[in-house]
Amino acid sequence: MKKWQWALVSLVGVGMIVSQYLDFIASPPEAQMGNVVRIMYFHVASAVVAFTAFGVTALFGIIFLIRKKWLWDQIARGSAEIGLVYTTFVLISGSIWGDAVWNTWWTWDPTLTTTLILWFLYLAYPLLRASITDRERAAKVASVFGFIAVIDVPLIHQSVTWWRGIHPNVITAQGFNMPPSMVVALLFSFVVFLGLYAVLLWINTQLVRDRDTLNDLREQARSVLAKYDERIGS
Amino acid sequence: MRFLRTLFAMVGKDLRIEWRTRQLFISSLSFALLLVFLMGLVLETGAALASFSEAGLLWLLIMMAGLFSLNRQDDKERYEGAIYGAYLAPVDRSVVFYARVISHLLFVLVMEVILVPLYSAVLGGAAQVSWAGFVLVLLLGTIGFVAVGAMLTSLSLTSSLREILMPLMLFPLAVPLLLGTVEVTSATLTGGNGAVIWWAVIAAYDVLFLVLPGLLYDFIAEV
Amino acid sequence: MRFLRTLFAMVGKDLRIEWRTRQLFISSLSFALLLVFLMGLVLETGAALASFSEAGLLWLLIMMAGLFSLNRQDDKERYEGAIYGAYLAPVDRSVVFYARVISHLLFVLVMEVILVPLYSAVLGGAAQVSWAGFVLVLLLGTIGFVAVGAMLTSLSLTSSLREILMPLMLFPLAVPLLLGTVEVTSATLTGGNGAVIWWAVIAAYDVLFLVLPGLLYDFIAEV
Amino acid sequence: MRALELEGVVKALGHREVLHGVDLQLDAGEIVWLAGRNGSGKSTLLKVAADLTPVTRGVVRWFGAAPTAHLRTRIGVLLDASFLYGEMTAEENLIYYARLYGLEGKQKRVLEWLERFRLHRDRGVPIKTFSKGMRQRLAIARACLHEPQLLLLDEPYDGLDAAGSQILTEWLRTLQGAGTGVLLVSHAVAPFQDLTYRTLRLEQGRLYGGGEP
Amino acid sequence: MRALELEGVVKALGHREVLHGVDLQLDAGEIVWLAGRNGSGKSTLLKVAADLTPVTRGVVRWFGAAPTAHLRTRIGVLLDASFLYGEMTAEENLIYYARLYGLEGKQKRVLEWLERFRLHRDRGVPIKTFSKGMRQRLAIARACLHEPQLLLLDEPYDGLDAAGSQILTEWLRTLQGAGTGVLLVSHAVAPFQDLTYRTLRLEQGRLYGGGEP
Ligand code: HEM
Ligand SMILES: Nc1ncnc2c1ncn2[C@@H]1O[C@H](COP(=O)(O)OP(=O)(O)OP(=O)(O)O)[C@@H](O)[C@H]1O
Ligand SMILES: Nc1ncnc2c1ncn2[C@@H]1O[C@H](COP(=O)(O)OP(=O)(O)OP(=O)(O)O)[C@@H](O)[C@H]1O
Ligand SMILES: [Mg+2]
Ligand SMILES: [Mg+2]
Repeated sequence: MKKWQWALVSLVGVGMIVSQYLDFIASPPEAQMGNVVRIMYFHVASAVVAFTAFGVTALFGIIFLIRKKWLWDQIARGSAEIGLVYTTFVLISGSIWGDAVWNTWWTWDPTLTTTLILWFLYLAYPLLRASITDRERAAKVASVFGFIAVIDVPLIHQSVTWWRGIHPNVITAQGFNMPPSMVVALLFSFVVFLGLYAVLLWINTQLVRDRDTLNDLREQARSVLAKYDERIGS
Repeated sequence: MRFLRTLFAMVGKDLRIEWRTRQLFISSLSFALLLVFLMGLVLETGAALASFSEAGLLWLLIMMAGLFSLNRQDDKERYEGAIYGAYLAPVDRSVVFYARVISHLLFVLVMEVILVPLYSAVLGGAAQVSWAGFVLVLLLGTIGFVAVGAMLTSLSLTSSLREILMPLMLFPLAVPLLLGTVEVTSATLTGGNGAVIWWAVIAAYDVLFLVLPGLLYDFIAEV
Repeated sequence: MRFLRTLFAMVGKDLRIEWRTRQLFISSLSFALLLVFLMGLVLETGAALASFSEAGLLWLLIMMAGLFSLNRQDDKERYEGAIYGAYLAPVDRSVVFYARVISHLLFVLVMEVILVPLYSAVLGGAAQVSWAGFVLVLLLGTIGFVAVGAMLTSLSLTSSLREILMPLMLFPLAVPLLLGTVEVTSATLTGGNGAVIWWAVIAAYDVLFLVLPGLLYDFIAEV
Repeated sequence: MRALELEGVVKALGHREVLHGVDLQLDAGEIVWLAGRNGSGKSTLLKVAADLTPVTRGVVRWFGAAPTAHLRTRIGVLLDASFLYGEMTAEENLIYYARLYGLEGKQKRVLEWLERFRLHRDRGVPIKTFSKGMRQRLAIARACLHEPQLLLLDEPYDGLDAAGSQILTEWLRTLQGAGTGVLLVSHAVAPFQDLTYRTLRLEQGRLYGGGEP
Repeated sequence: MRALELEGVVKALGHREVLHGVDLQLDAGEIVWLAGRNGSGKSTLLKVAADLTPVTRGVVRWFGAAPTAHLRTRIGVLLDASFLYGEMTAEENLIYYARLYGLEGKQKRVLEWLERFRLHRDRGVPIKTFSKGMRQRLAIARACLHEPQLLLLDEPYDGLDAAGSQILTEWLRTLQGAGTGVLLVSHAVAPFQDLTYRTLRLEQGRLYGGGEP
């Protein structure tokens, strides 16, 4: 790793520790929910990461369609995997939270429903890819699919306003409906989570790329051997 | 002109094959009917369903049956690579998408004509239905659903898991549509006409998924 | 001996392909999960289902997901006529049937291990389940269903009516079995163990459809 | 006139680069026999030339221009798969393709083709009952129906009996006279030996035998 | 010894009688080339002889007896379809068939076959990516793996390049020496010209050229 990469990783690490302090000690318990509210910092920040990840997937998918460079596709692929993981986090943390305050861990609230859809869509994404043998076509198809699937993200965000459900909506155009120390903790967790996402994306893209390179090399070795065979044979 | 002529040729071909074998139709319909029957059986509804559940199950059924036949129809194109023959036609390749939408729409609509009355007979409890709204939402909902499905079959054409991935992609993508149609249908079943916002969602779906694939088709049509 | 060896070879082959394309399993499973959620969505059950309906929907789900994967597994054999390769093996051809039952059974059982808990979490309302009975009926019911399905895929393998035959025959043939399993499952969900007569129906199904196709296979296996 | 031109065509399938920079020129009225070992990439080359799969790098030109929908009227393609519908009869299949190409006098032309390949007696049965050779005959008819000016054929002689091969060779001769360029992939040479053709060899994804006419 | 015997075999497909009473004898160590026009019923004859489809009337005998499961160890069949699994690799496919036949020393024998047909470099890729000729090579290996004493081949040379054809012909020669009877359907004669064989013609479902050896 280069120096700046070490720096970034360390920064995120320190940020995470600070963030724990803000989440669990510096910010106050909520009036009705009490300490349970602290799930929010993880819950909402995970949602932000998931949305960002899918945005990145869609974006780099489109870039790949226009400029056929494998790196763009590899970024899209790497990002989708992270997004799936973080959507799972949102679902789990939301369920835990819901169990505490709604007395049920799942209802068919629009926000919850659309989030679940998002999870299914990005579960299908790698499956679709893996089931197409032709690499280039797989990349194209996944790009188009990623582009269509990302429509669900604004849908989730708007679901709160369009269809009244029971899922809270505290971040509005008017600002945050909460005490300033909570806002600070929340915003800080956004920054830290996005930093973590950046690191993860970087590592994962590397991984995806190495896998591709490995396969390339394997093929090259095979073709060298085949050529050798042919010379021996004739 | 040439586009339309090709479109008609393709739809005509689908109808001809369908008419020849009637196979797809019979199997999809029987599949749907059996589902109706089984649902009636397991839900043990002497008690009528809530109008929302009634509408919801109806749409689930339509989608399941539609999906089943979409998969099958697609097989026919893949047998001996006939779809590539269509790609050789001297028109924009999106014609394949539109032909698929039309054939499939016809197919599902005819199925609904038989399925819906039967469904209401077995599971329905609605007394005063506003028919115009009901039929309209059935039509628009089906269009949206078929369009999404046709787009996805094109996408997953070369996927070895096509058949099973279809529902996995189709249902999530169609859920907002499903929610809309179910809300509206449920309203029409009790004599209302549904909220404007839901009609808007349905209409938006129809337009979006009829236009978008046409534009994106060149990216996905290549073999 | 040779029969068993061939049986293992065939099941091994199925598992290998399955393992290679794990995606099939994952997608079938997600399909089933999706259905659970869709049903939850349209049935809007804050209120828990009656235990009979709960059991019924569960079995419908298992059958749907099973049917999808059965079809898909079958496709694999028909691609390049691989099934005829199996018919060339120097053992009684019924081995093909039994291999199919075993592979498919494994597949569906593994799916159930994941599906059933999730289903109960989303739609279940049962408090005191008699577990032994529940697991046993799940196992026996699945065996019966898989056996019927495997017989029908063999029957209709070369029939151009295959697509019609499958749903048209599978569901009616499976209805008595379904009734039995639903009755028993529903009983186990409320702590009971179900009537003996239903257990007998299920057992009879299992035996009948495991033995009969084995005997009749030579009549139906011919290409 | 140049019917087909490939310039530096690279095509990767999966992680394997199947074609490593192929240059090929095919003139009107010329028949090029493309030979090569199994797995050397001939079929892939044909698919690329037919614009049925995109190049990874490089350029394909039909009649001097980039492939467009409109130019597809002028090319005919026969690949490994027949592109036919098993449930339709021979006649219906051809009429369908005639419609796709917007041909005039469909009925007559289709019958002509069926007769040419001695399929007219079987024109009324769904082709899924056809034998291998009969299907191949019909597939050739399908590819040639609109009398293309550029014809791409992947092992057209496979499955054909002596009579069928002769019919095909005659037809190729006619086409050549009419100025059609033909790119012919085949392992058998015997059936078209007495045509005038130029030979190219594809070896490990590279073309040998002179790209220039 | 008589490897294969058909006696008055009639076979109807749908409403069409494809074979009208075929008598055929094939001795051990003999190669019979079965020729005939497209659609004359050669493939159907082979399927009947392989006991993959029942006769409508008439009798099929393998080594003098009615076909039984046990006798299937001694026959090898190659039809139009390859009988292979696209998702499995070349090696896995062959090993699977070796298991079905209960062969000893599977691994070694499979590798031998892959090397014989120059497929060993590609033995690790799922065969759905194989080219036509590569798949045909593998299908032949599949049919011959257990060194059958009666071999039924439907157009085995289709799709094979010169090298592949030569390998096959060599193998047929070896088999002949070892006393295997081969029934060979093919439209091409060139590849096996220098073998000793007897010719039969199927015409409109009837066999000509002398049913007796
Ligand atoms: C499984 C259940 C849940 C899921 C799937 C879920 C999902 C989400 C998603 C996707 C977001 C981001 C929305 C956006 O930014 O537009 C979000 C935000 C949020 N969630 Fe949840 N959530 C769940 C349960 C809960 C519960 C039980 C609570 C607390 C009562 C909660 C409180 C919040 C808050 C306060 C926000 C930020 C609100 C805003 O963006 O205005 N969530 N949730
Ligand atoms: N999806 C894929 N992934 C990897 N390799 C592939 C894929 N598809 C094809 N190939 C490889 O590409 C090569 C070229 O195949 P192609 O079908 O073009 O050969 P060909 O020259 O037509 O051979 P044949 O004479 O056997 O028909 C083969 O080696 C094949 O294994
Ligand atoms: N199901 C069916 N119904 C009616 N006719 C059929 C059916 N299947 C095959 N046929 C006919 O049987 C005849 C023989 O077919 P077969 O495949 O045996 O021919 P073949 O000699 O192998 O020809 P080729 O040289 O083209 O491979 C053909 O005329 C075909 O049309
Ligand atoms: Mg080829
Ligand atoms: Mg034949």
